[in-house]
Amino acid sequence: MMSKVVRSVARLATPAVLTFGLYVIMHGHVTSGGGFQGGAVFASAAALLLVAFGSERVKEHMKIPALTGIAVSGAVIFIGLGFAGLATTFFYNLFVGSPVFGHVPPFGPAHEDIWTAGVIPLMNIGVALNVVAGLTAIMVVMAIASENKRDGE
Amino acid sequence: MSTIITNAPFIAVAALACVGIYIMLSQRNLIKIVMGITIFEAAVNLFLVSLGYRNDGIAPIFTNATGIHMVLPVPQAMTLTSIVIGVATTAMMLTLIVLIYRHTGETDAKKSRRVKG
Amino acid sequence: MARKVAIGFTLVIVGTMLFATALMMRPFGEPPSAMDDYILENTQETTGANNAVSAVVFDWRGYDTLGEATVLFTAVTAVVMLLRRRKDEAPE
Amino acid sequence: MEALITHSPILAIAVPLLAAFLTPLMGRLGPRVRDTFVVLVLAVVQILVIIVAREVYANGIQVYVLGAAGPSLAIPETHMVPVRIILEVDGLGAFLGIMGATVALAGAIYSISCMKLETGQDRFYTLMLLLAASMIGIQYTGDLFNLFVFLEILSISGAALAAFRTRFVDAVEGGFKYVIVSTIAALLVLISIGMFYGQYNLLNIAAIADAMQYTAIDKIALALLVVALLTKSGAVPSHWWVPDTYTPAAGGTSPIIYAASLTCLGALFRVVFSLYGLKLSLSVVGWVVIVAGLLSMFIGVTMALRQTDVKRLMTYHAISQEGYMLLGVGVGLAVLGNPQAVAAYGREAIAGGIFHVINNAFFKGLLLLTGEALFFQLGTRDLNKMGGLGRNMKWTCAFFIIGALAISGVPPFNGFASKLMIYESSFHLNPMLTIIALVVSIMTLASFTKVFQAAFTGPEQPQFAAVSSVPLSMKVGMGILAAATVLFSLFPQFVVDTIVYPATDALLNQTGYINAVMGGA
Repeated sequence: MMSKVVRSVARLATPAVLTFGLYVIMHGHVTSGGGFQGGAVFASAAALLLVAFGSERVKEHMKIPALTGIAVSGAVIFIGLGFAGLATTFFYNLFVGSPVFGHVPPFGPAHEDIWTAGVIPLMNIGVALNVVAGLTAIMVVMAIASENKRDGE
Repeated sequence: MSTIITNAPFIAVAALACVGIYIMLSQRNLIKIVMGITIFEAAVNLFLVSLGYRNDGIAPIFTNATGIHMVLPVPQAMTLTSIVIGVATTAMMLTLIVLIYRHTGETDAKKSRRVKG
Repeated sequence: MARKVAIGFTLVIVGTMLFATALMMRPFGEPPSAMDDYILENTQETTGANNAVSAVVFDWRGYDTLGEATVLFTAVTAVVMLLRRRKDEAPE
Repeated sequence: MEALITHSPILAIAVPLLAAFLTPLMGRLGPRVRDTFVVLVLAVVQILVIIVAREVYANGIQVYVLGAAGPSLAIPETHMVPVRIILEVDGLGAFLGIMGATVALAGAIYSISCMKLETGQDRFYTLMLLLAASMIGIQYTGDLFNLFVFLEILSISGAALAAFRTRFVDAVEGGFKYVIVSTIAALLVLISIGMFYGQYNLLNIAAIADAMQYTAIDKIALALLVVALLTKSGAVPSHWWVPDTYTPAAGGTSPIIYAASLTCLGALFRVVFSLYGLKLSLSVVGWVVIVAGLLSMFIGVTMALRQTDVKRLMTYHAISQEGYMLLGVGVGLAVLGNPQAVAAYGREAIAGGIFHVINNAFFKGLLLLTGEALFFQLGTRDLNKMGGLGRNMKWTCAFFIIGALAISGVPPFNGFASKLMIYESSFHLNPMLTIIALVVSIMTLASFTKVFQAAFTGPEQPQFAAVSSVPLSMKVGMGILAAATVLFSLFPQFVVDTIVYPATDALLNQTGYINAVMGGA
């Protein structure tokens, strides 16, 4: 647990970080970014909280089974979208031209249109869940492991 | 001589890789070995992403783009993949170091790694 | 001493290879681009995405990304498994 | 049915991946559900792999383009090179796929009762499925970068499984060595991928092989790839991690990790034969492989003679047997440019080497499992403390005898069949090679006789008088591999003709590999 200043700043910064992460994830197919990058931004909020509040408090809110569940669901969404294209080929982008994210921009510079790219935005969400939960789980587990060690010394 | 200037990014990659390899081989501390590997990894990522640069190219994103002369997108995707894989392997290596430290109380390769066979 | 010689030897060999590659590689900034040009030209039509990198990551080479997500999943599983609380350790 | 055959290459990889993601959830339903699930999935994978193999042997190389509008649309219209990731299964890929799936199935069944008392089993089985998927993924892929990605899945899951029993310090250190070696090897592979990409702007193996100029950079890339993949497969210059990693590997995982190393050997063959092929300076590369093989054979077996830890002894034999594979394939490689020599003995040499790969996966895997069974029952791997176990552990003893006779190349076992092919063909290149191989084989037999005497015969040790036979699932796991060994021993000629020679011909026929993707005659 760090000083009150650090904790207050962490409290203030976390919502901003999370919002930005969400933006990066959801706009991955139109502007630079994507599930991995946004997920990493999201997980950095967890790192901030871990540093500011210490693993003792954070691990009460971030349980490993729950995080595993989120990571699994993200991975399953991703591979499930791959399986969904199996009527044509595995990983076929079946939503291009469909009502879901189906707009097809003409070649060349385009205006920002969220409603494009078929399965890519959905895959971004799946990957983001996987990355967020995965990185957070790694950080929490490692923090707990190193605290136990300190107690034992 | 002119190759050295035009290919300066590749030479920087080679230099960085040599630094990483030197650290990897010369250090005894397990954490420092991992640092060496991470530097080597950074060199490889730099190599991949520099392979995709096209003179005066812009980022390969069509949204509000100013032209269509773009750098190559595939190296960027490969670098992204390689960075994520790097995070995964680093986490794995550090975890095993934590466990070795729990057993031996050492992160020194010479003392903790028993030589057998 | 033998160790230092071995390190120097390895470093010289690998260093020569890498620097030679750097010098012999085609000039920086002028890549051959048959495959990437195809991707840039067809990304919007085939995948509908404006971001060519995202399109490569999730469509043209989506299977690699599945592998990448799997690597991360593997690492998470491995880390959580290895740092599990053992039976013989007292619970908190 | 038609659709299943078309999509079977990707299903053989994607099904175990999906199952691996679901295993943690299955674990919440109880251990019985999870174990059944894992074994069922691996059985399904086995069936899929056999479907793929049948299709490959009947109709030639299978190509599957991921994400394209059709599975066989390798090259987009109006374009010259492949853009998407392509799975390309040839004889070798199908053959090693069968090997990986069989060993994984046996290891998983073996683990059920072997790991019953351990914590963290949900994740253990998850990683086992991931390891199985990555082995098949490496064999089936036709894309270099994809090979790198699956190599990393293999490394991380393999290291975690090796380190699974974290209460033992040697397990943790074995896992650490494995992950360090694998990471460095994978980075070398990645650099060479960058070299190819920078020159040809291609990532597909067949397309690079087609465009290959064999420039100086390509030679450097070859050196890096050969070093990296030899390291991963555990041949001699970098064999030091092998015993430390296999010895402490928990439950049924040591044969799977061994099969993973053999998979990397398969990737090496793929690089040398399909990517470079006749463009190589053949005799140099061939002799490099032969010398690595001879050194592995000799150093492996001499180190094994000194061991008292039963599993460690077996892992040194694993190194030594890998030497035979390299010797066989190296002899074939050295004469690859000479069609008469290839027809006379080169083809047989490569076939012998490849046949030895699958034989080893089975009987070496069997031996590693018997070693683990001894450890499971006795709590020690020290041969000096064992004795007279033949009475109480009859099944383990029988399985050990099968494995030991097969690995020593005693007729009529399959180890003899593959070694004979290597002896006969290497004799044509240089008789010295054959003599060394024979000597190593005799030393192997001597070493396993020693183990047999120390563990199974002799006076019964009082502290192990109450030792009982191993649980059923462990017997079944060992039984699968023993049955495979016996089957291959009974019909060696049939096996060689139906699966080994197609794999050999797939390696020799580089043009076929290229044309399957690039089209053309």
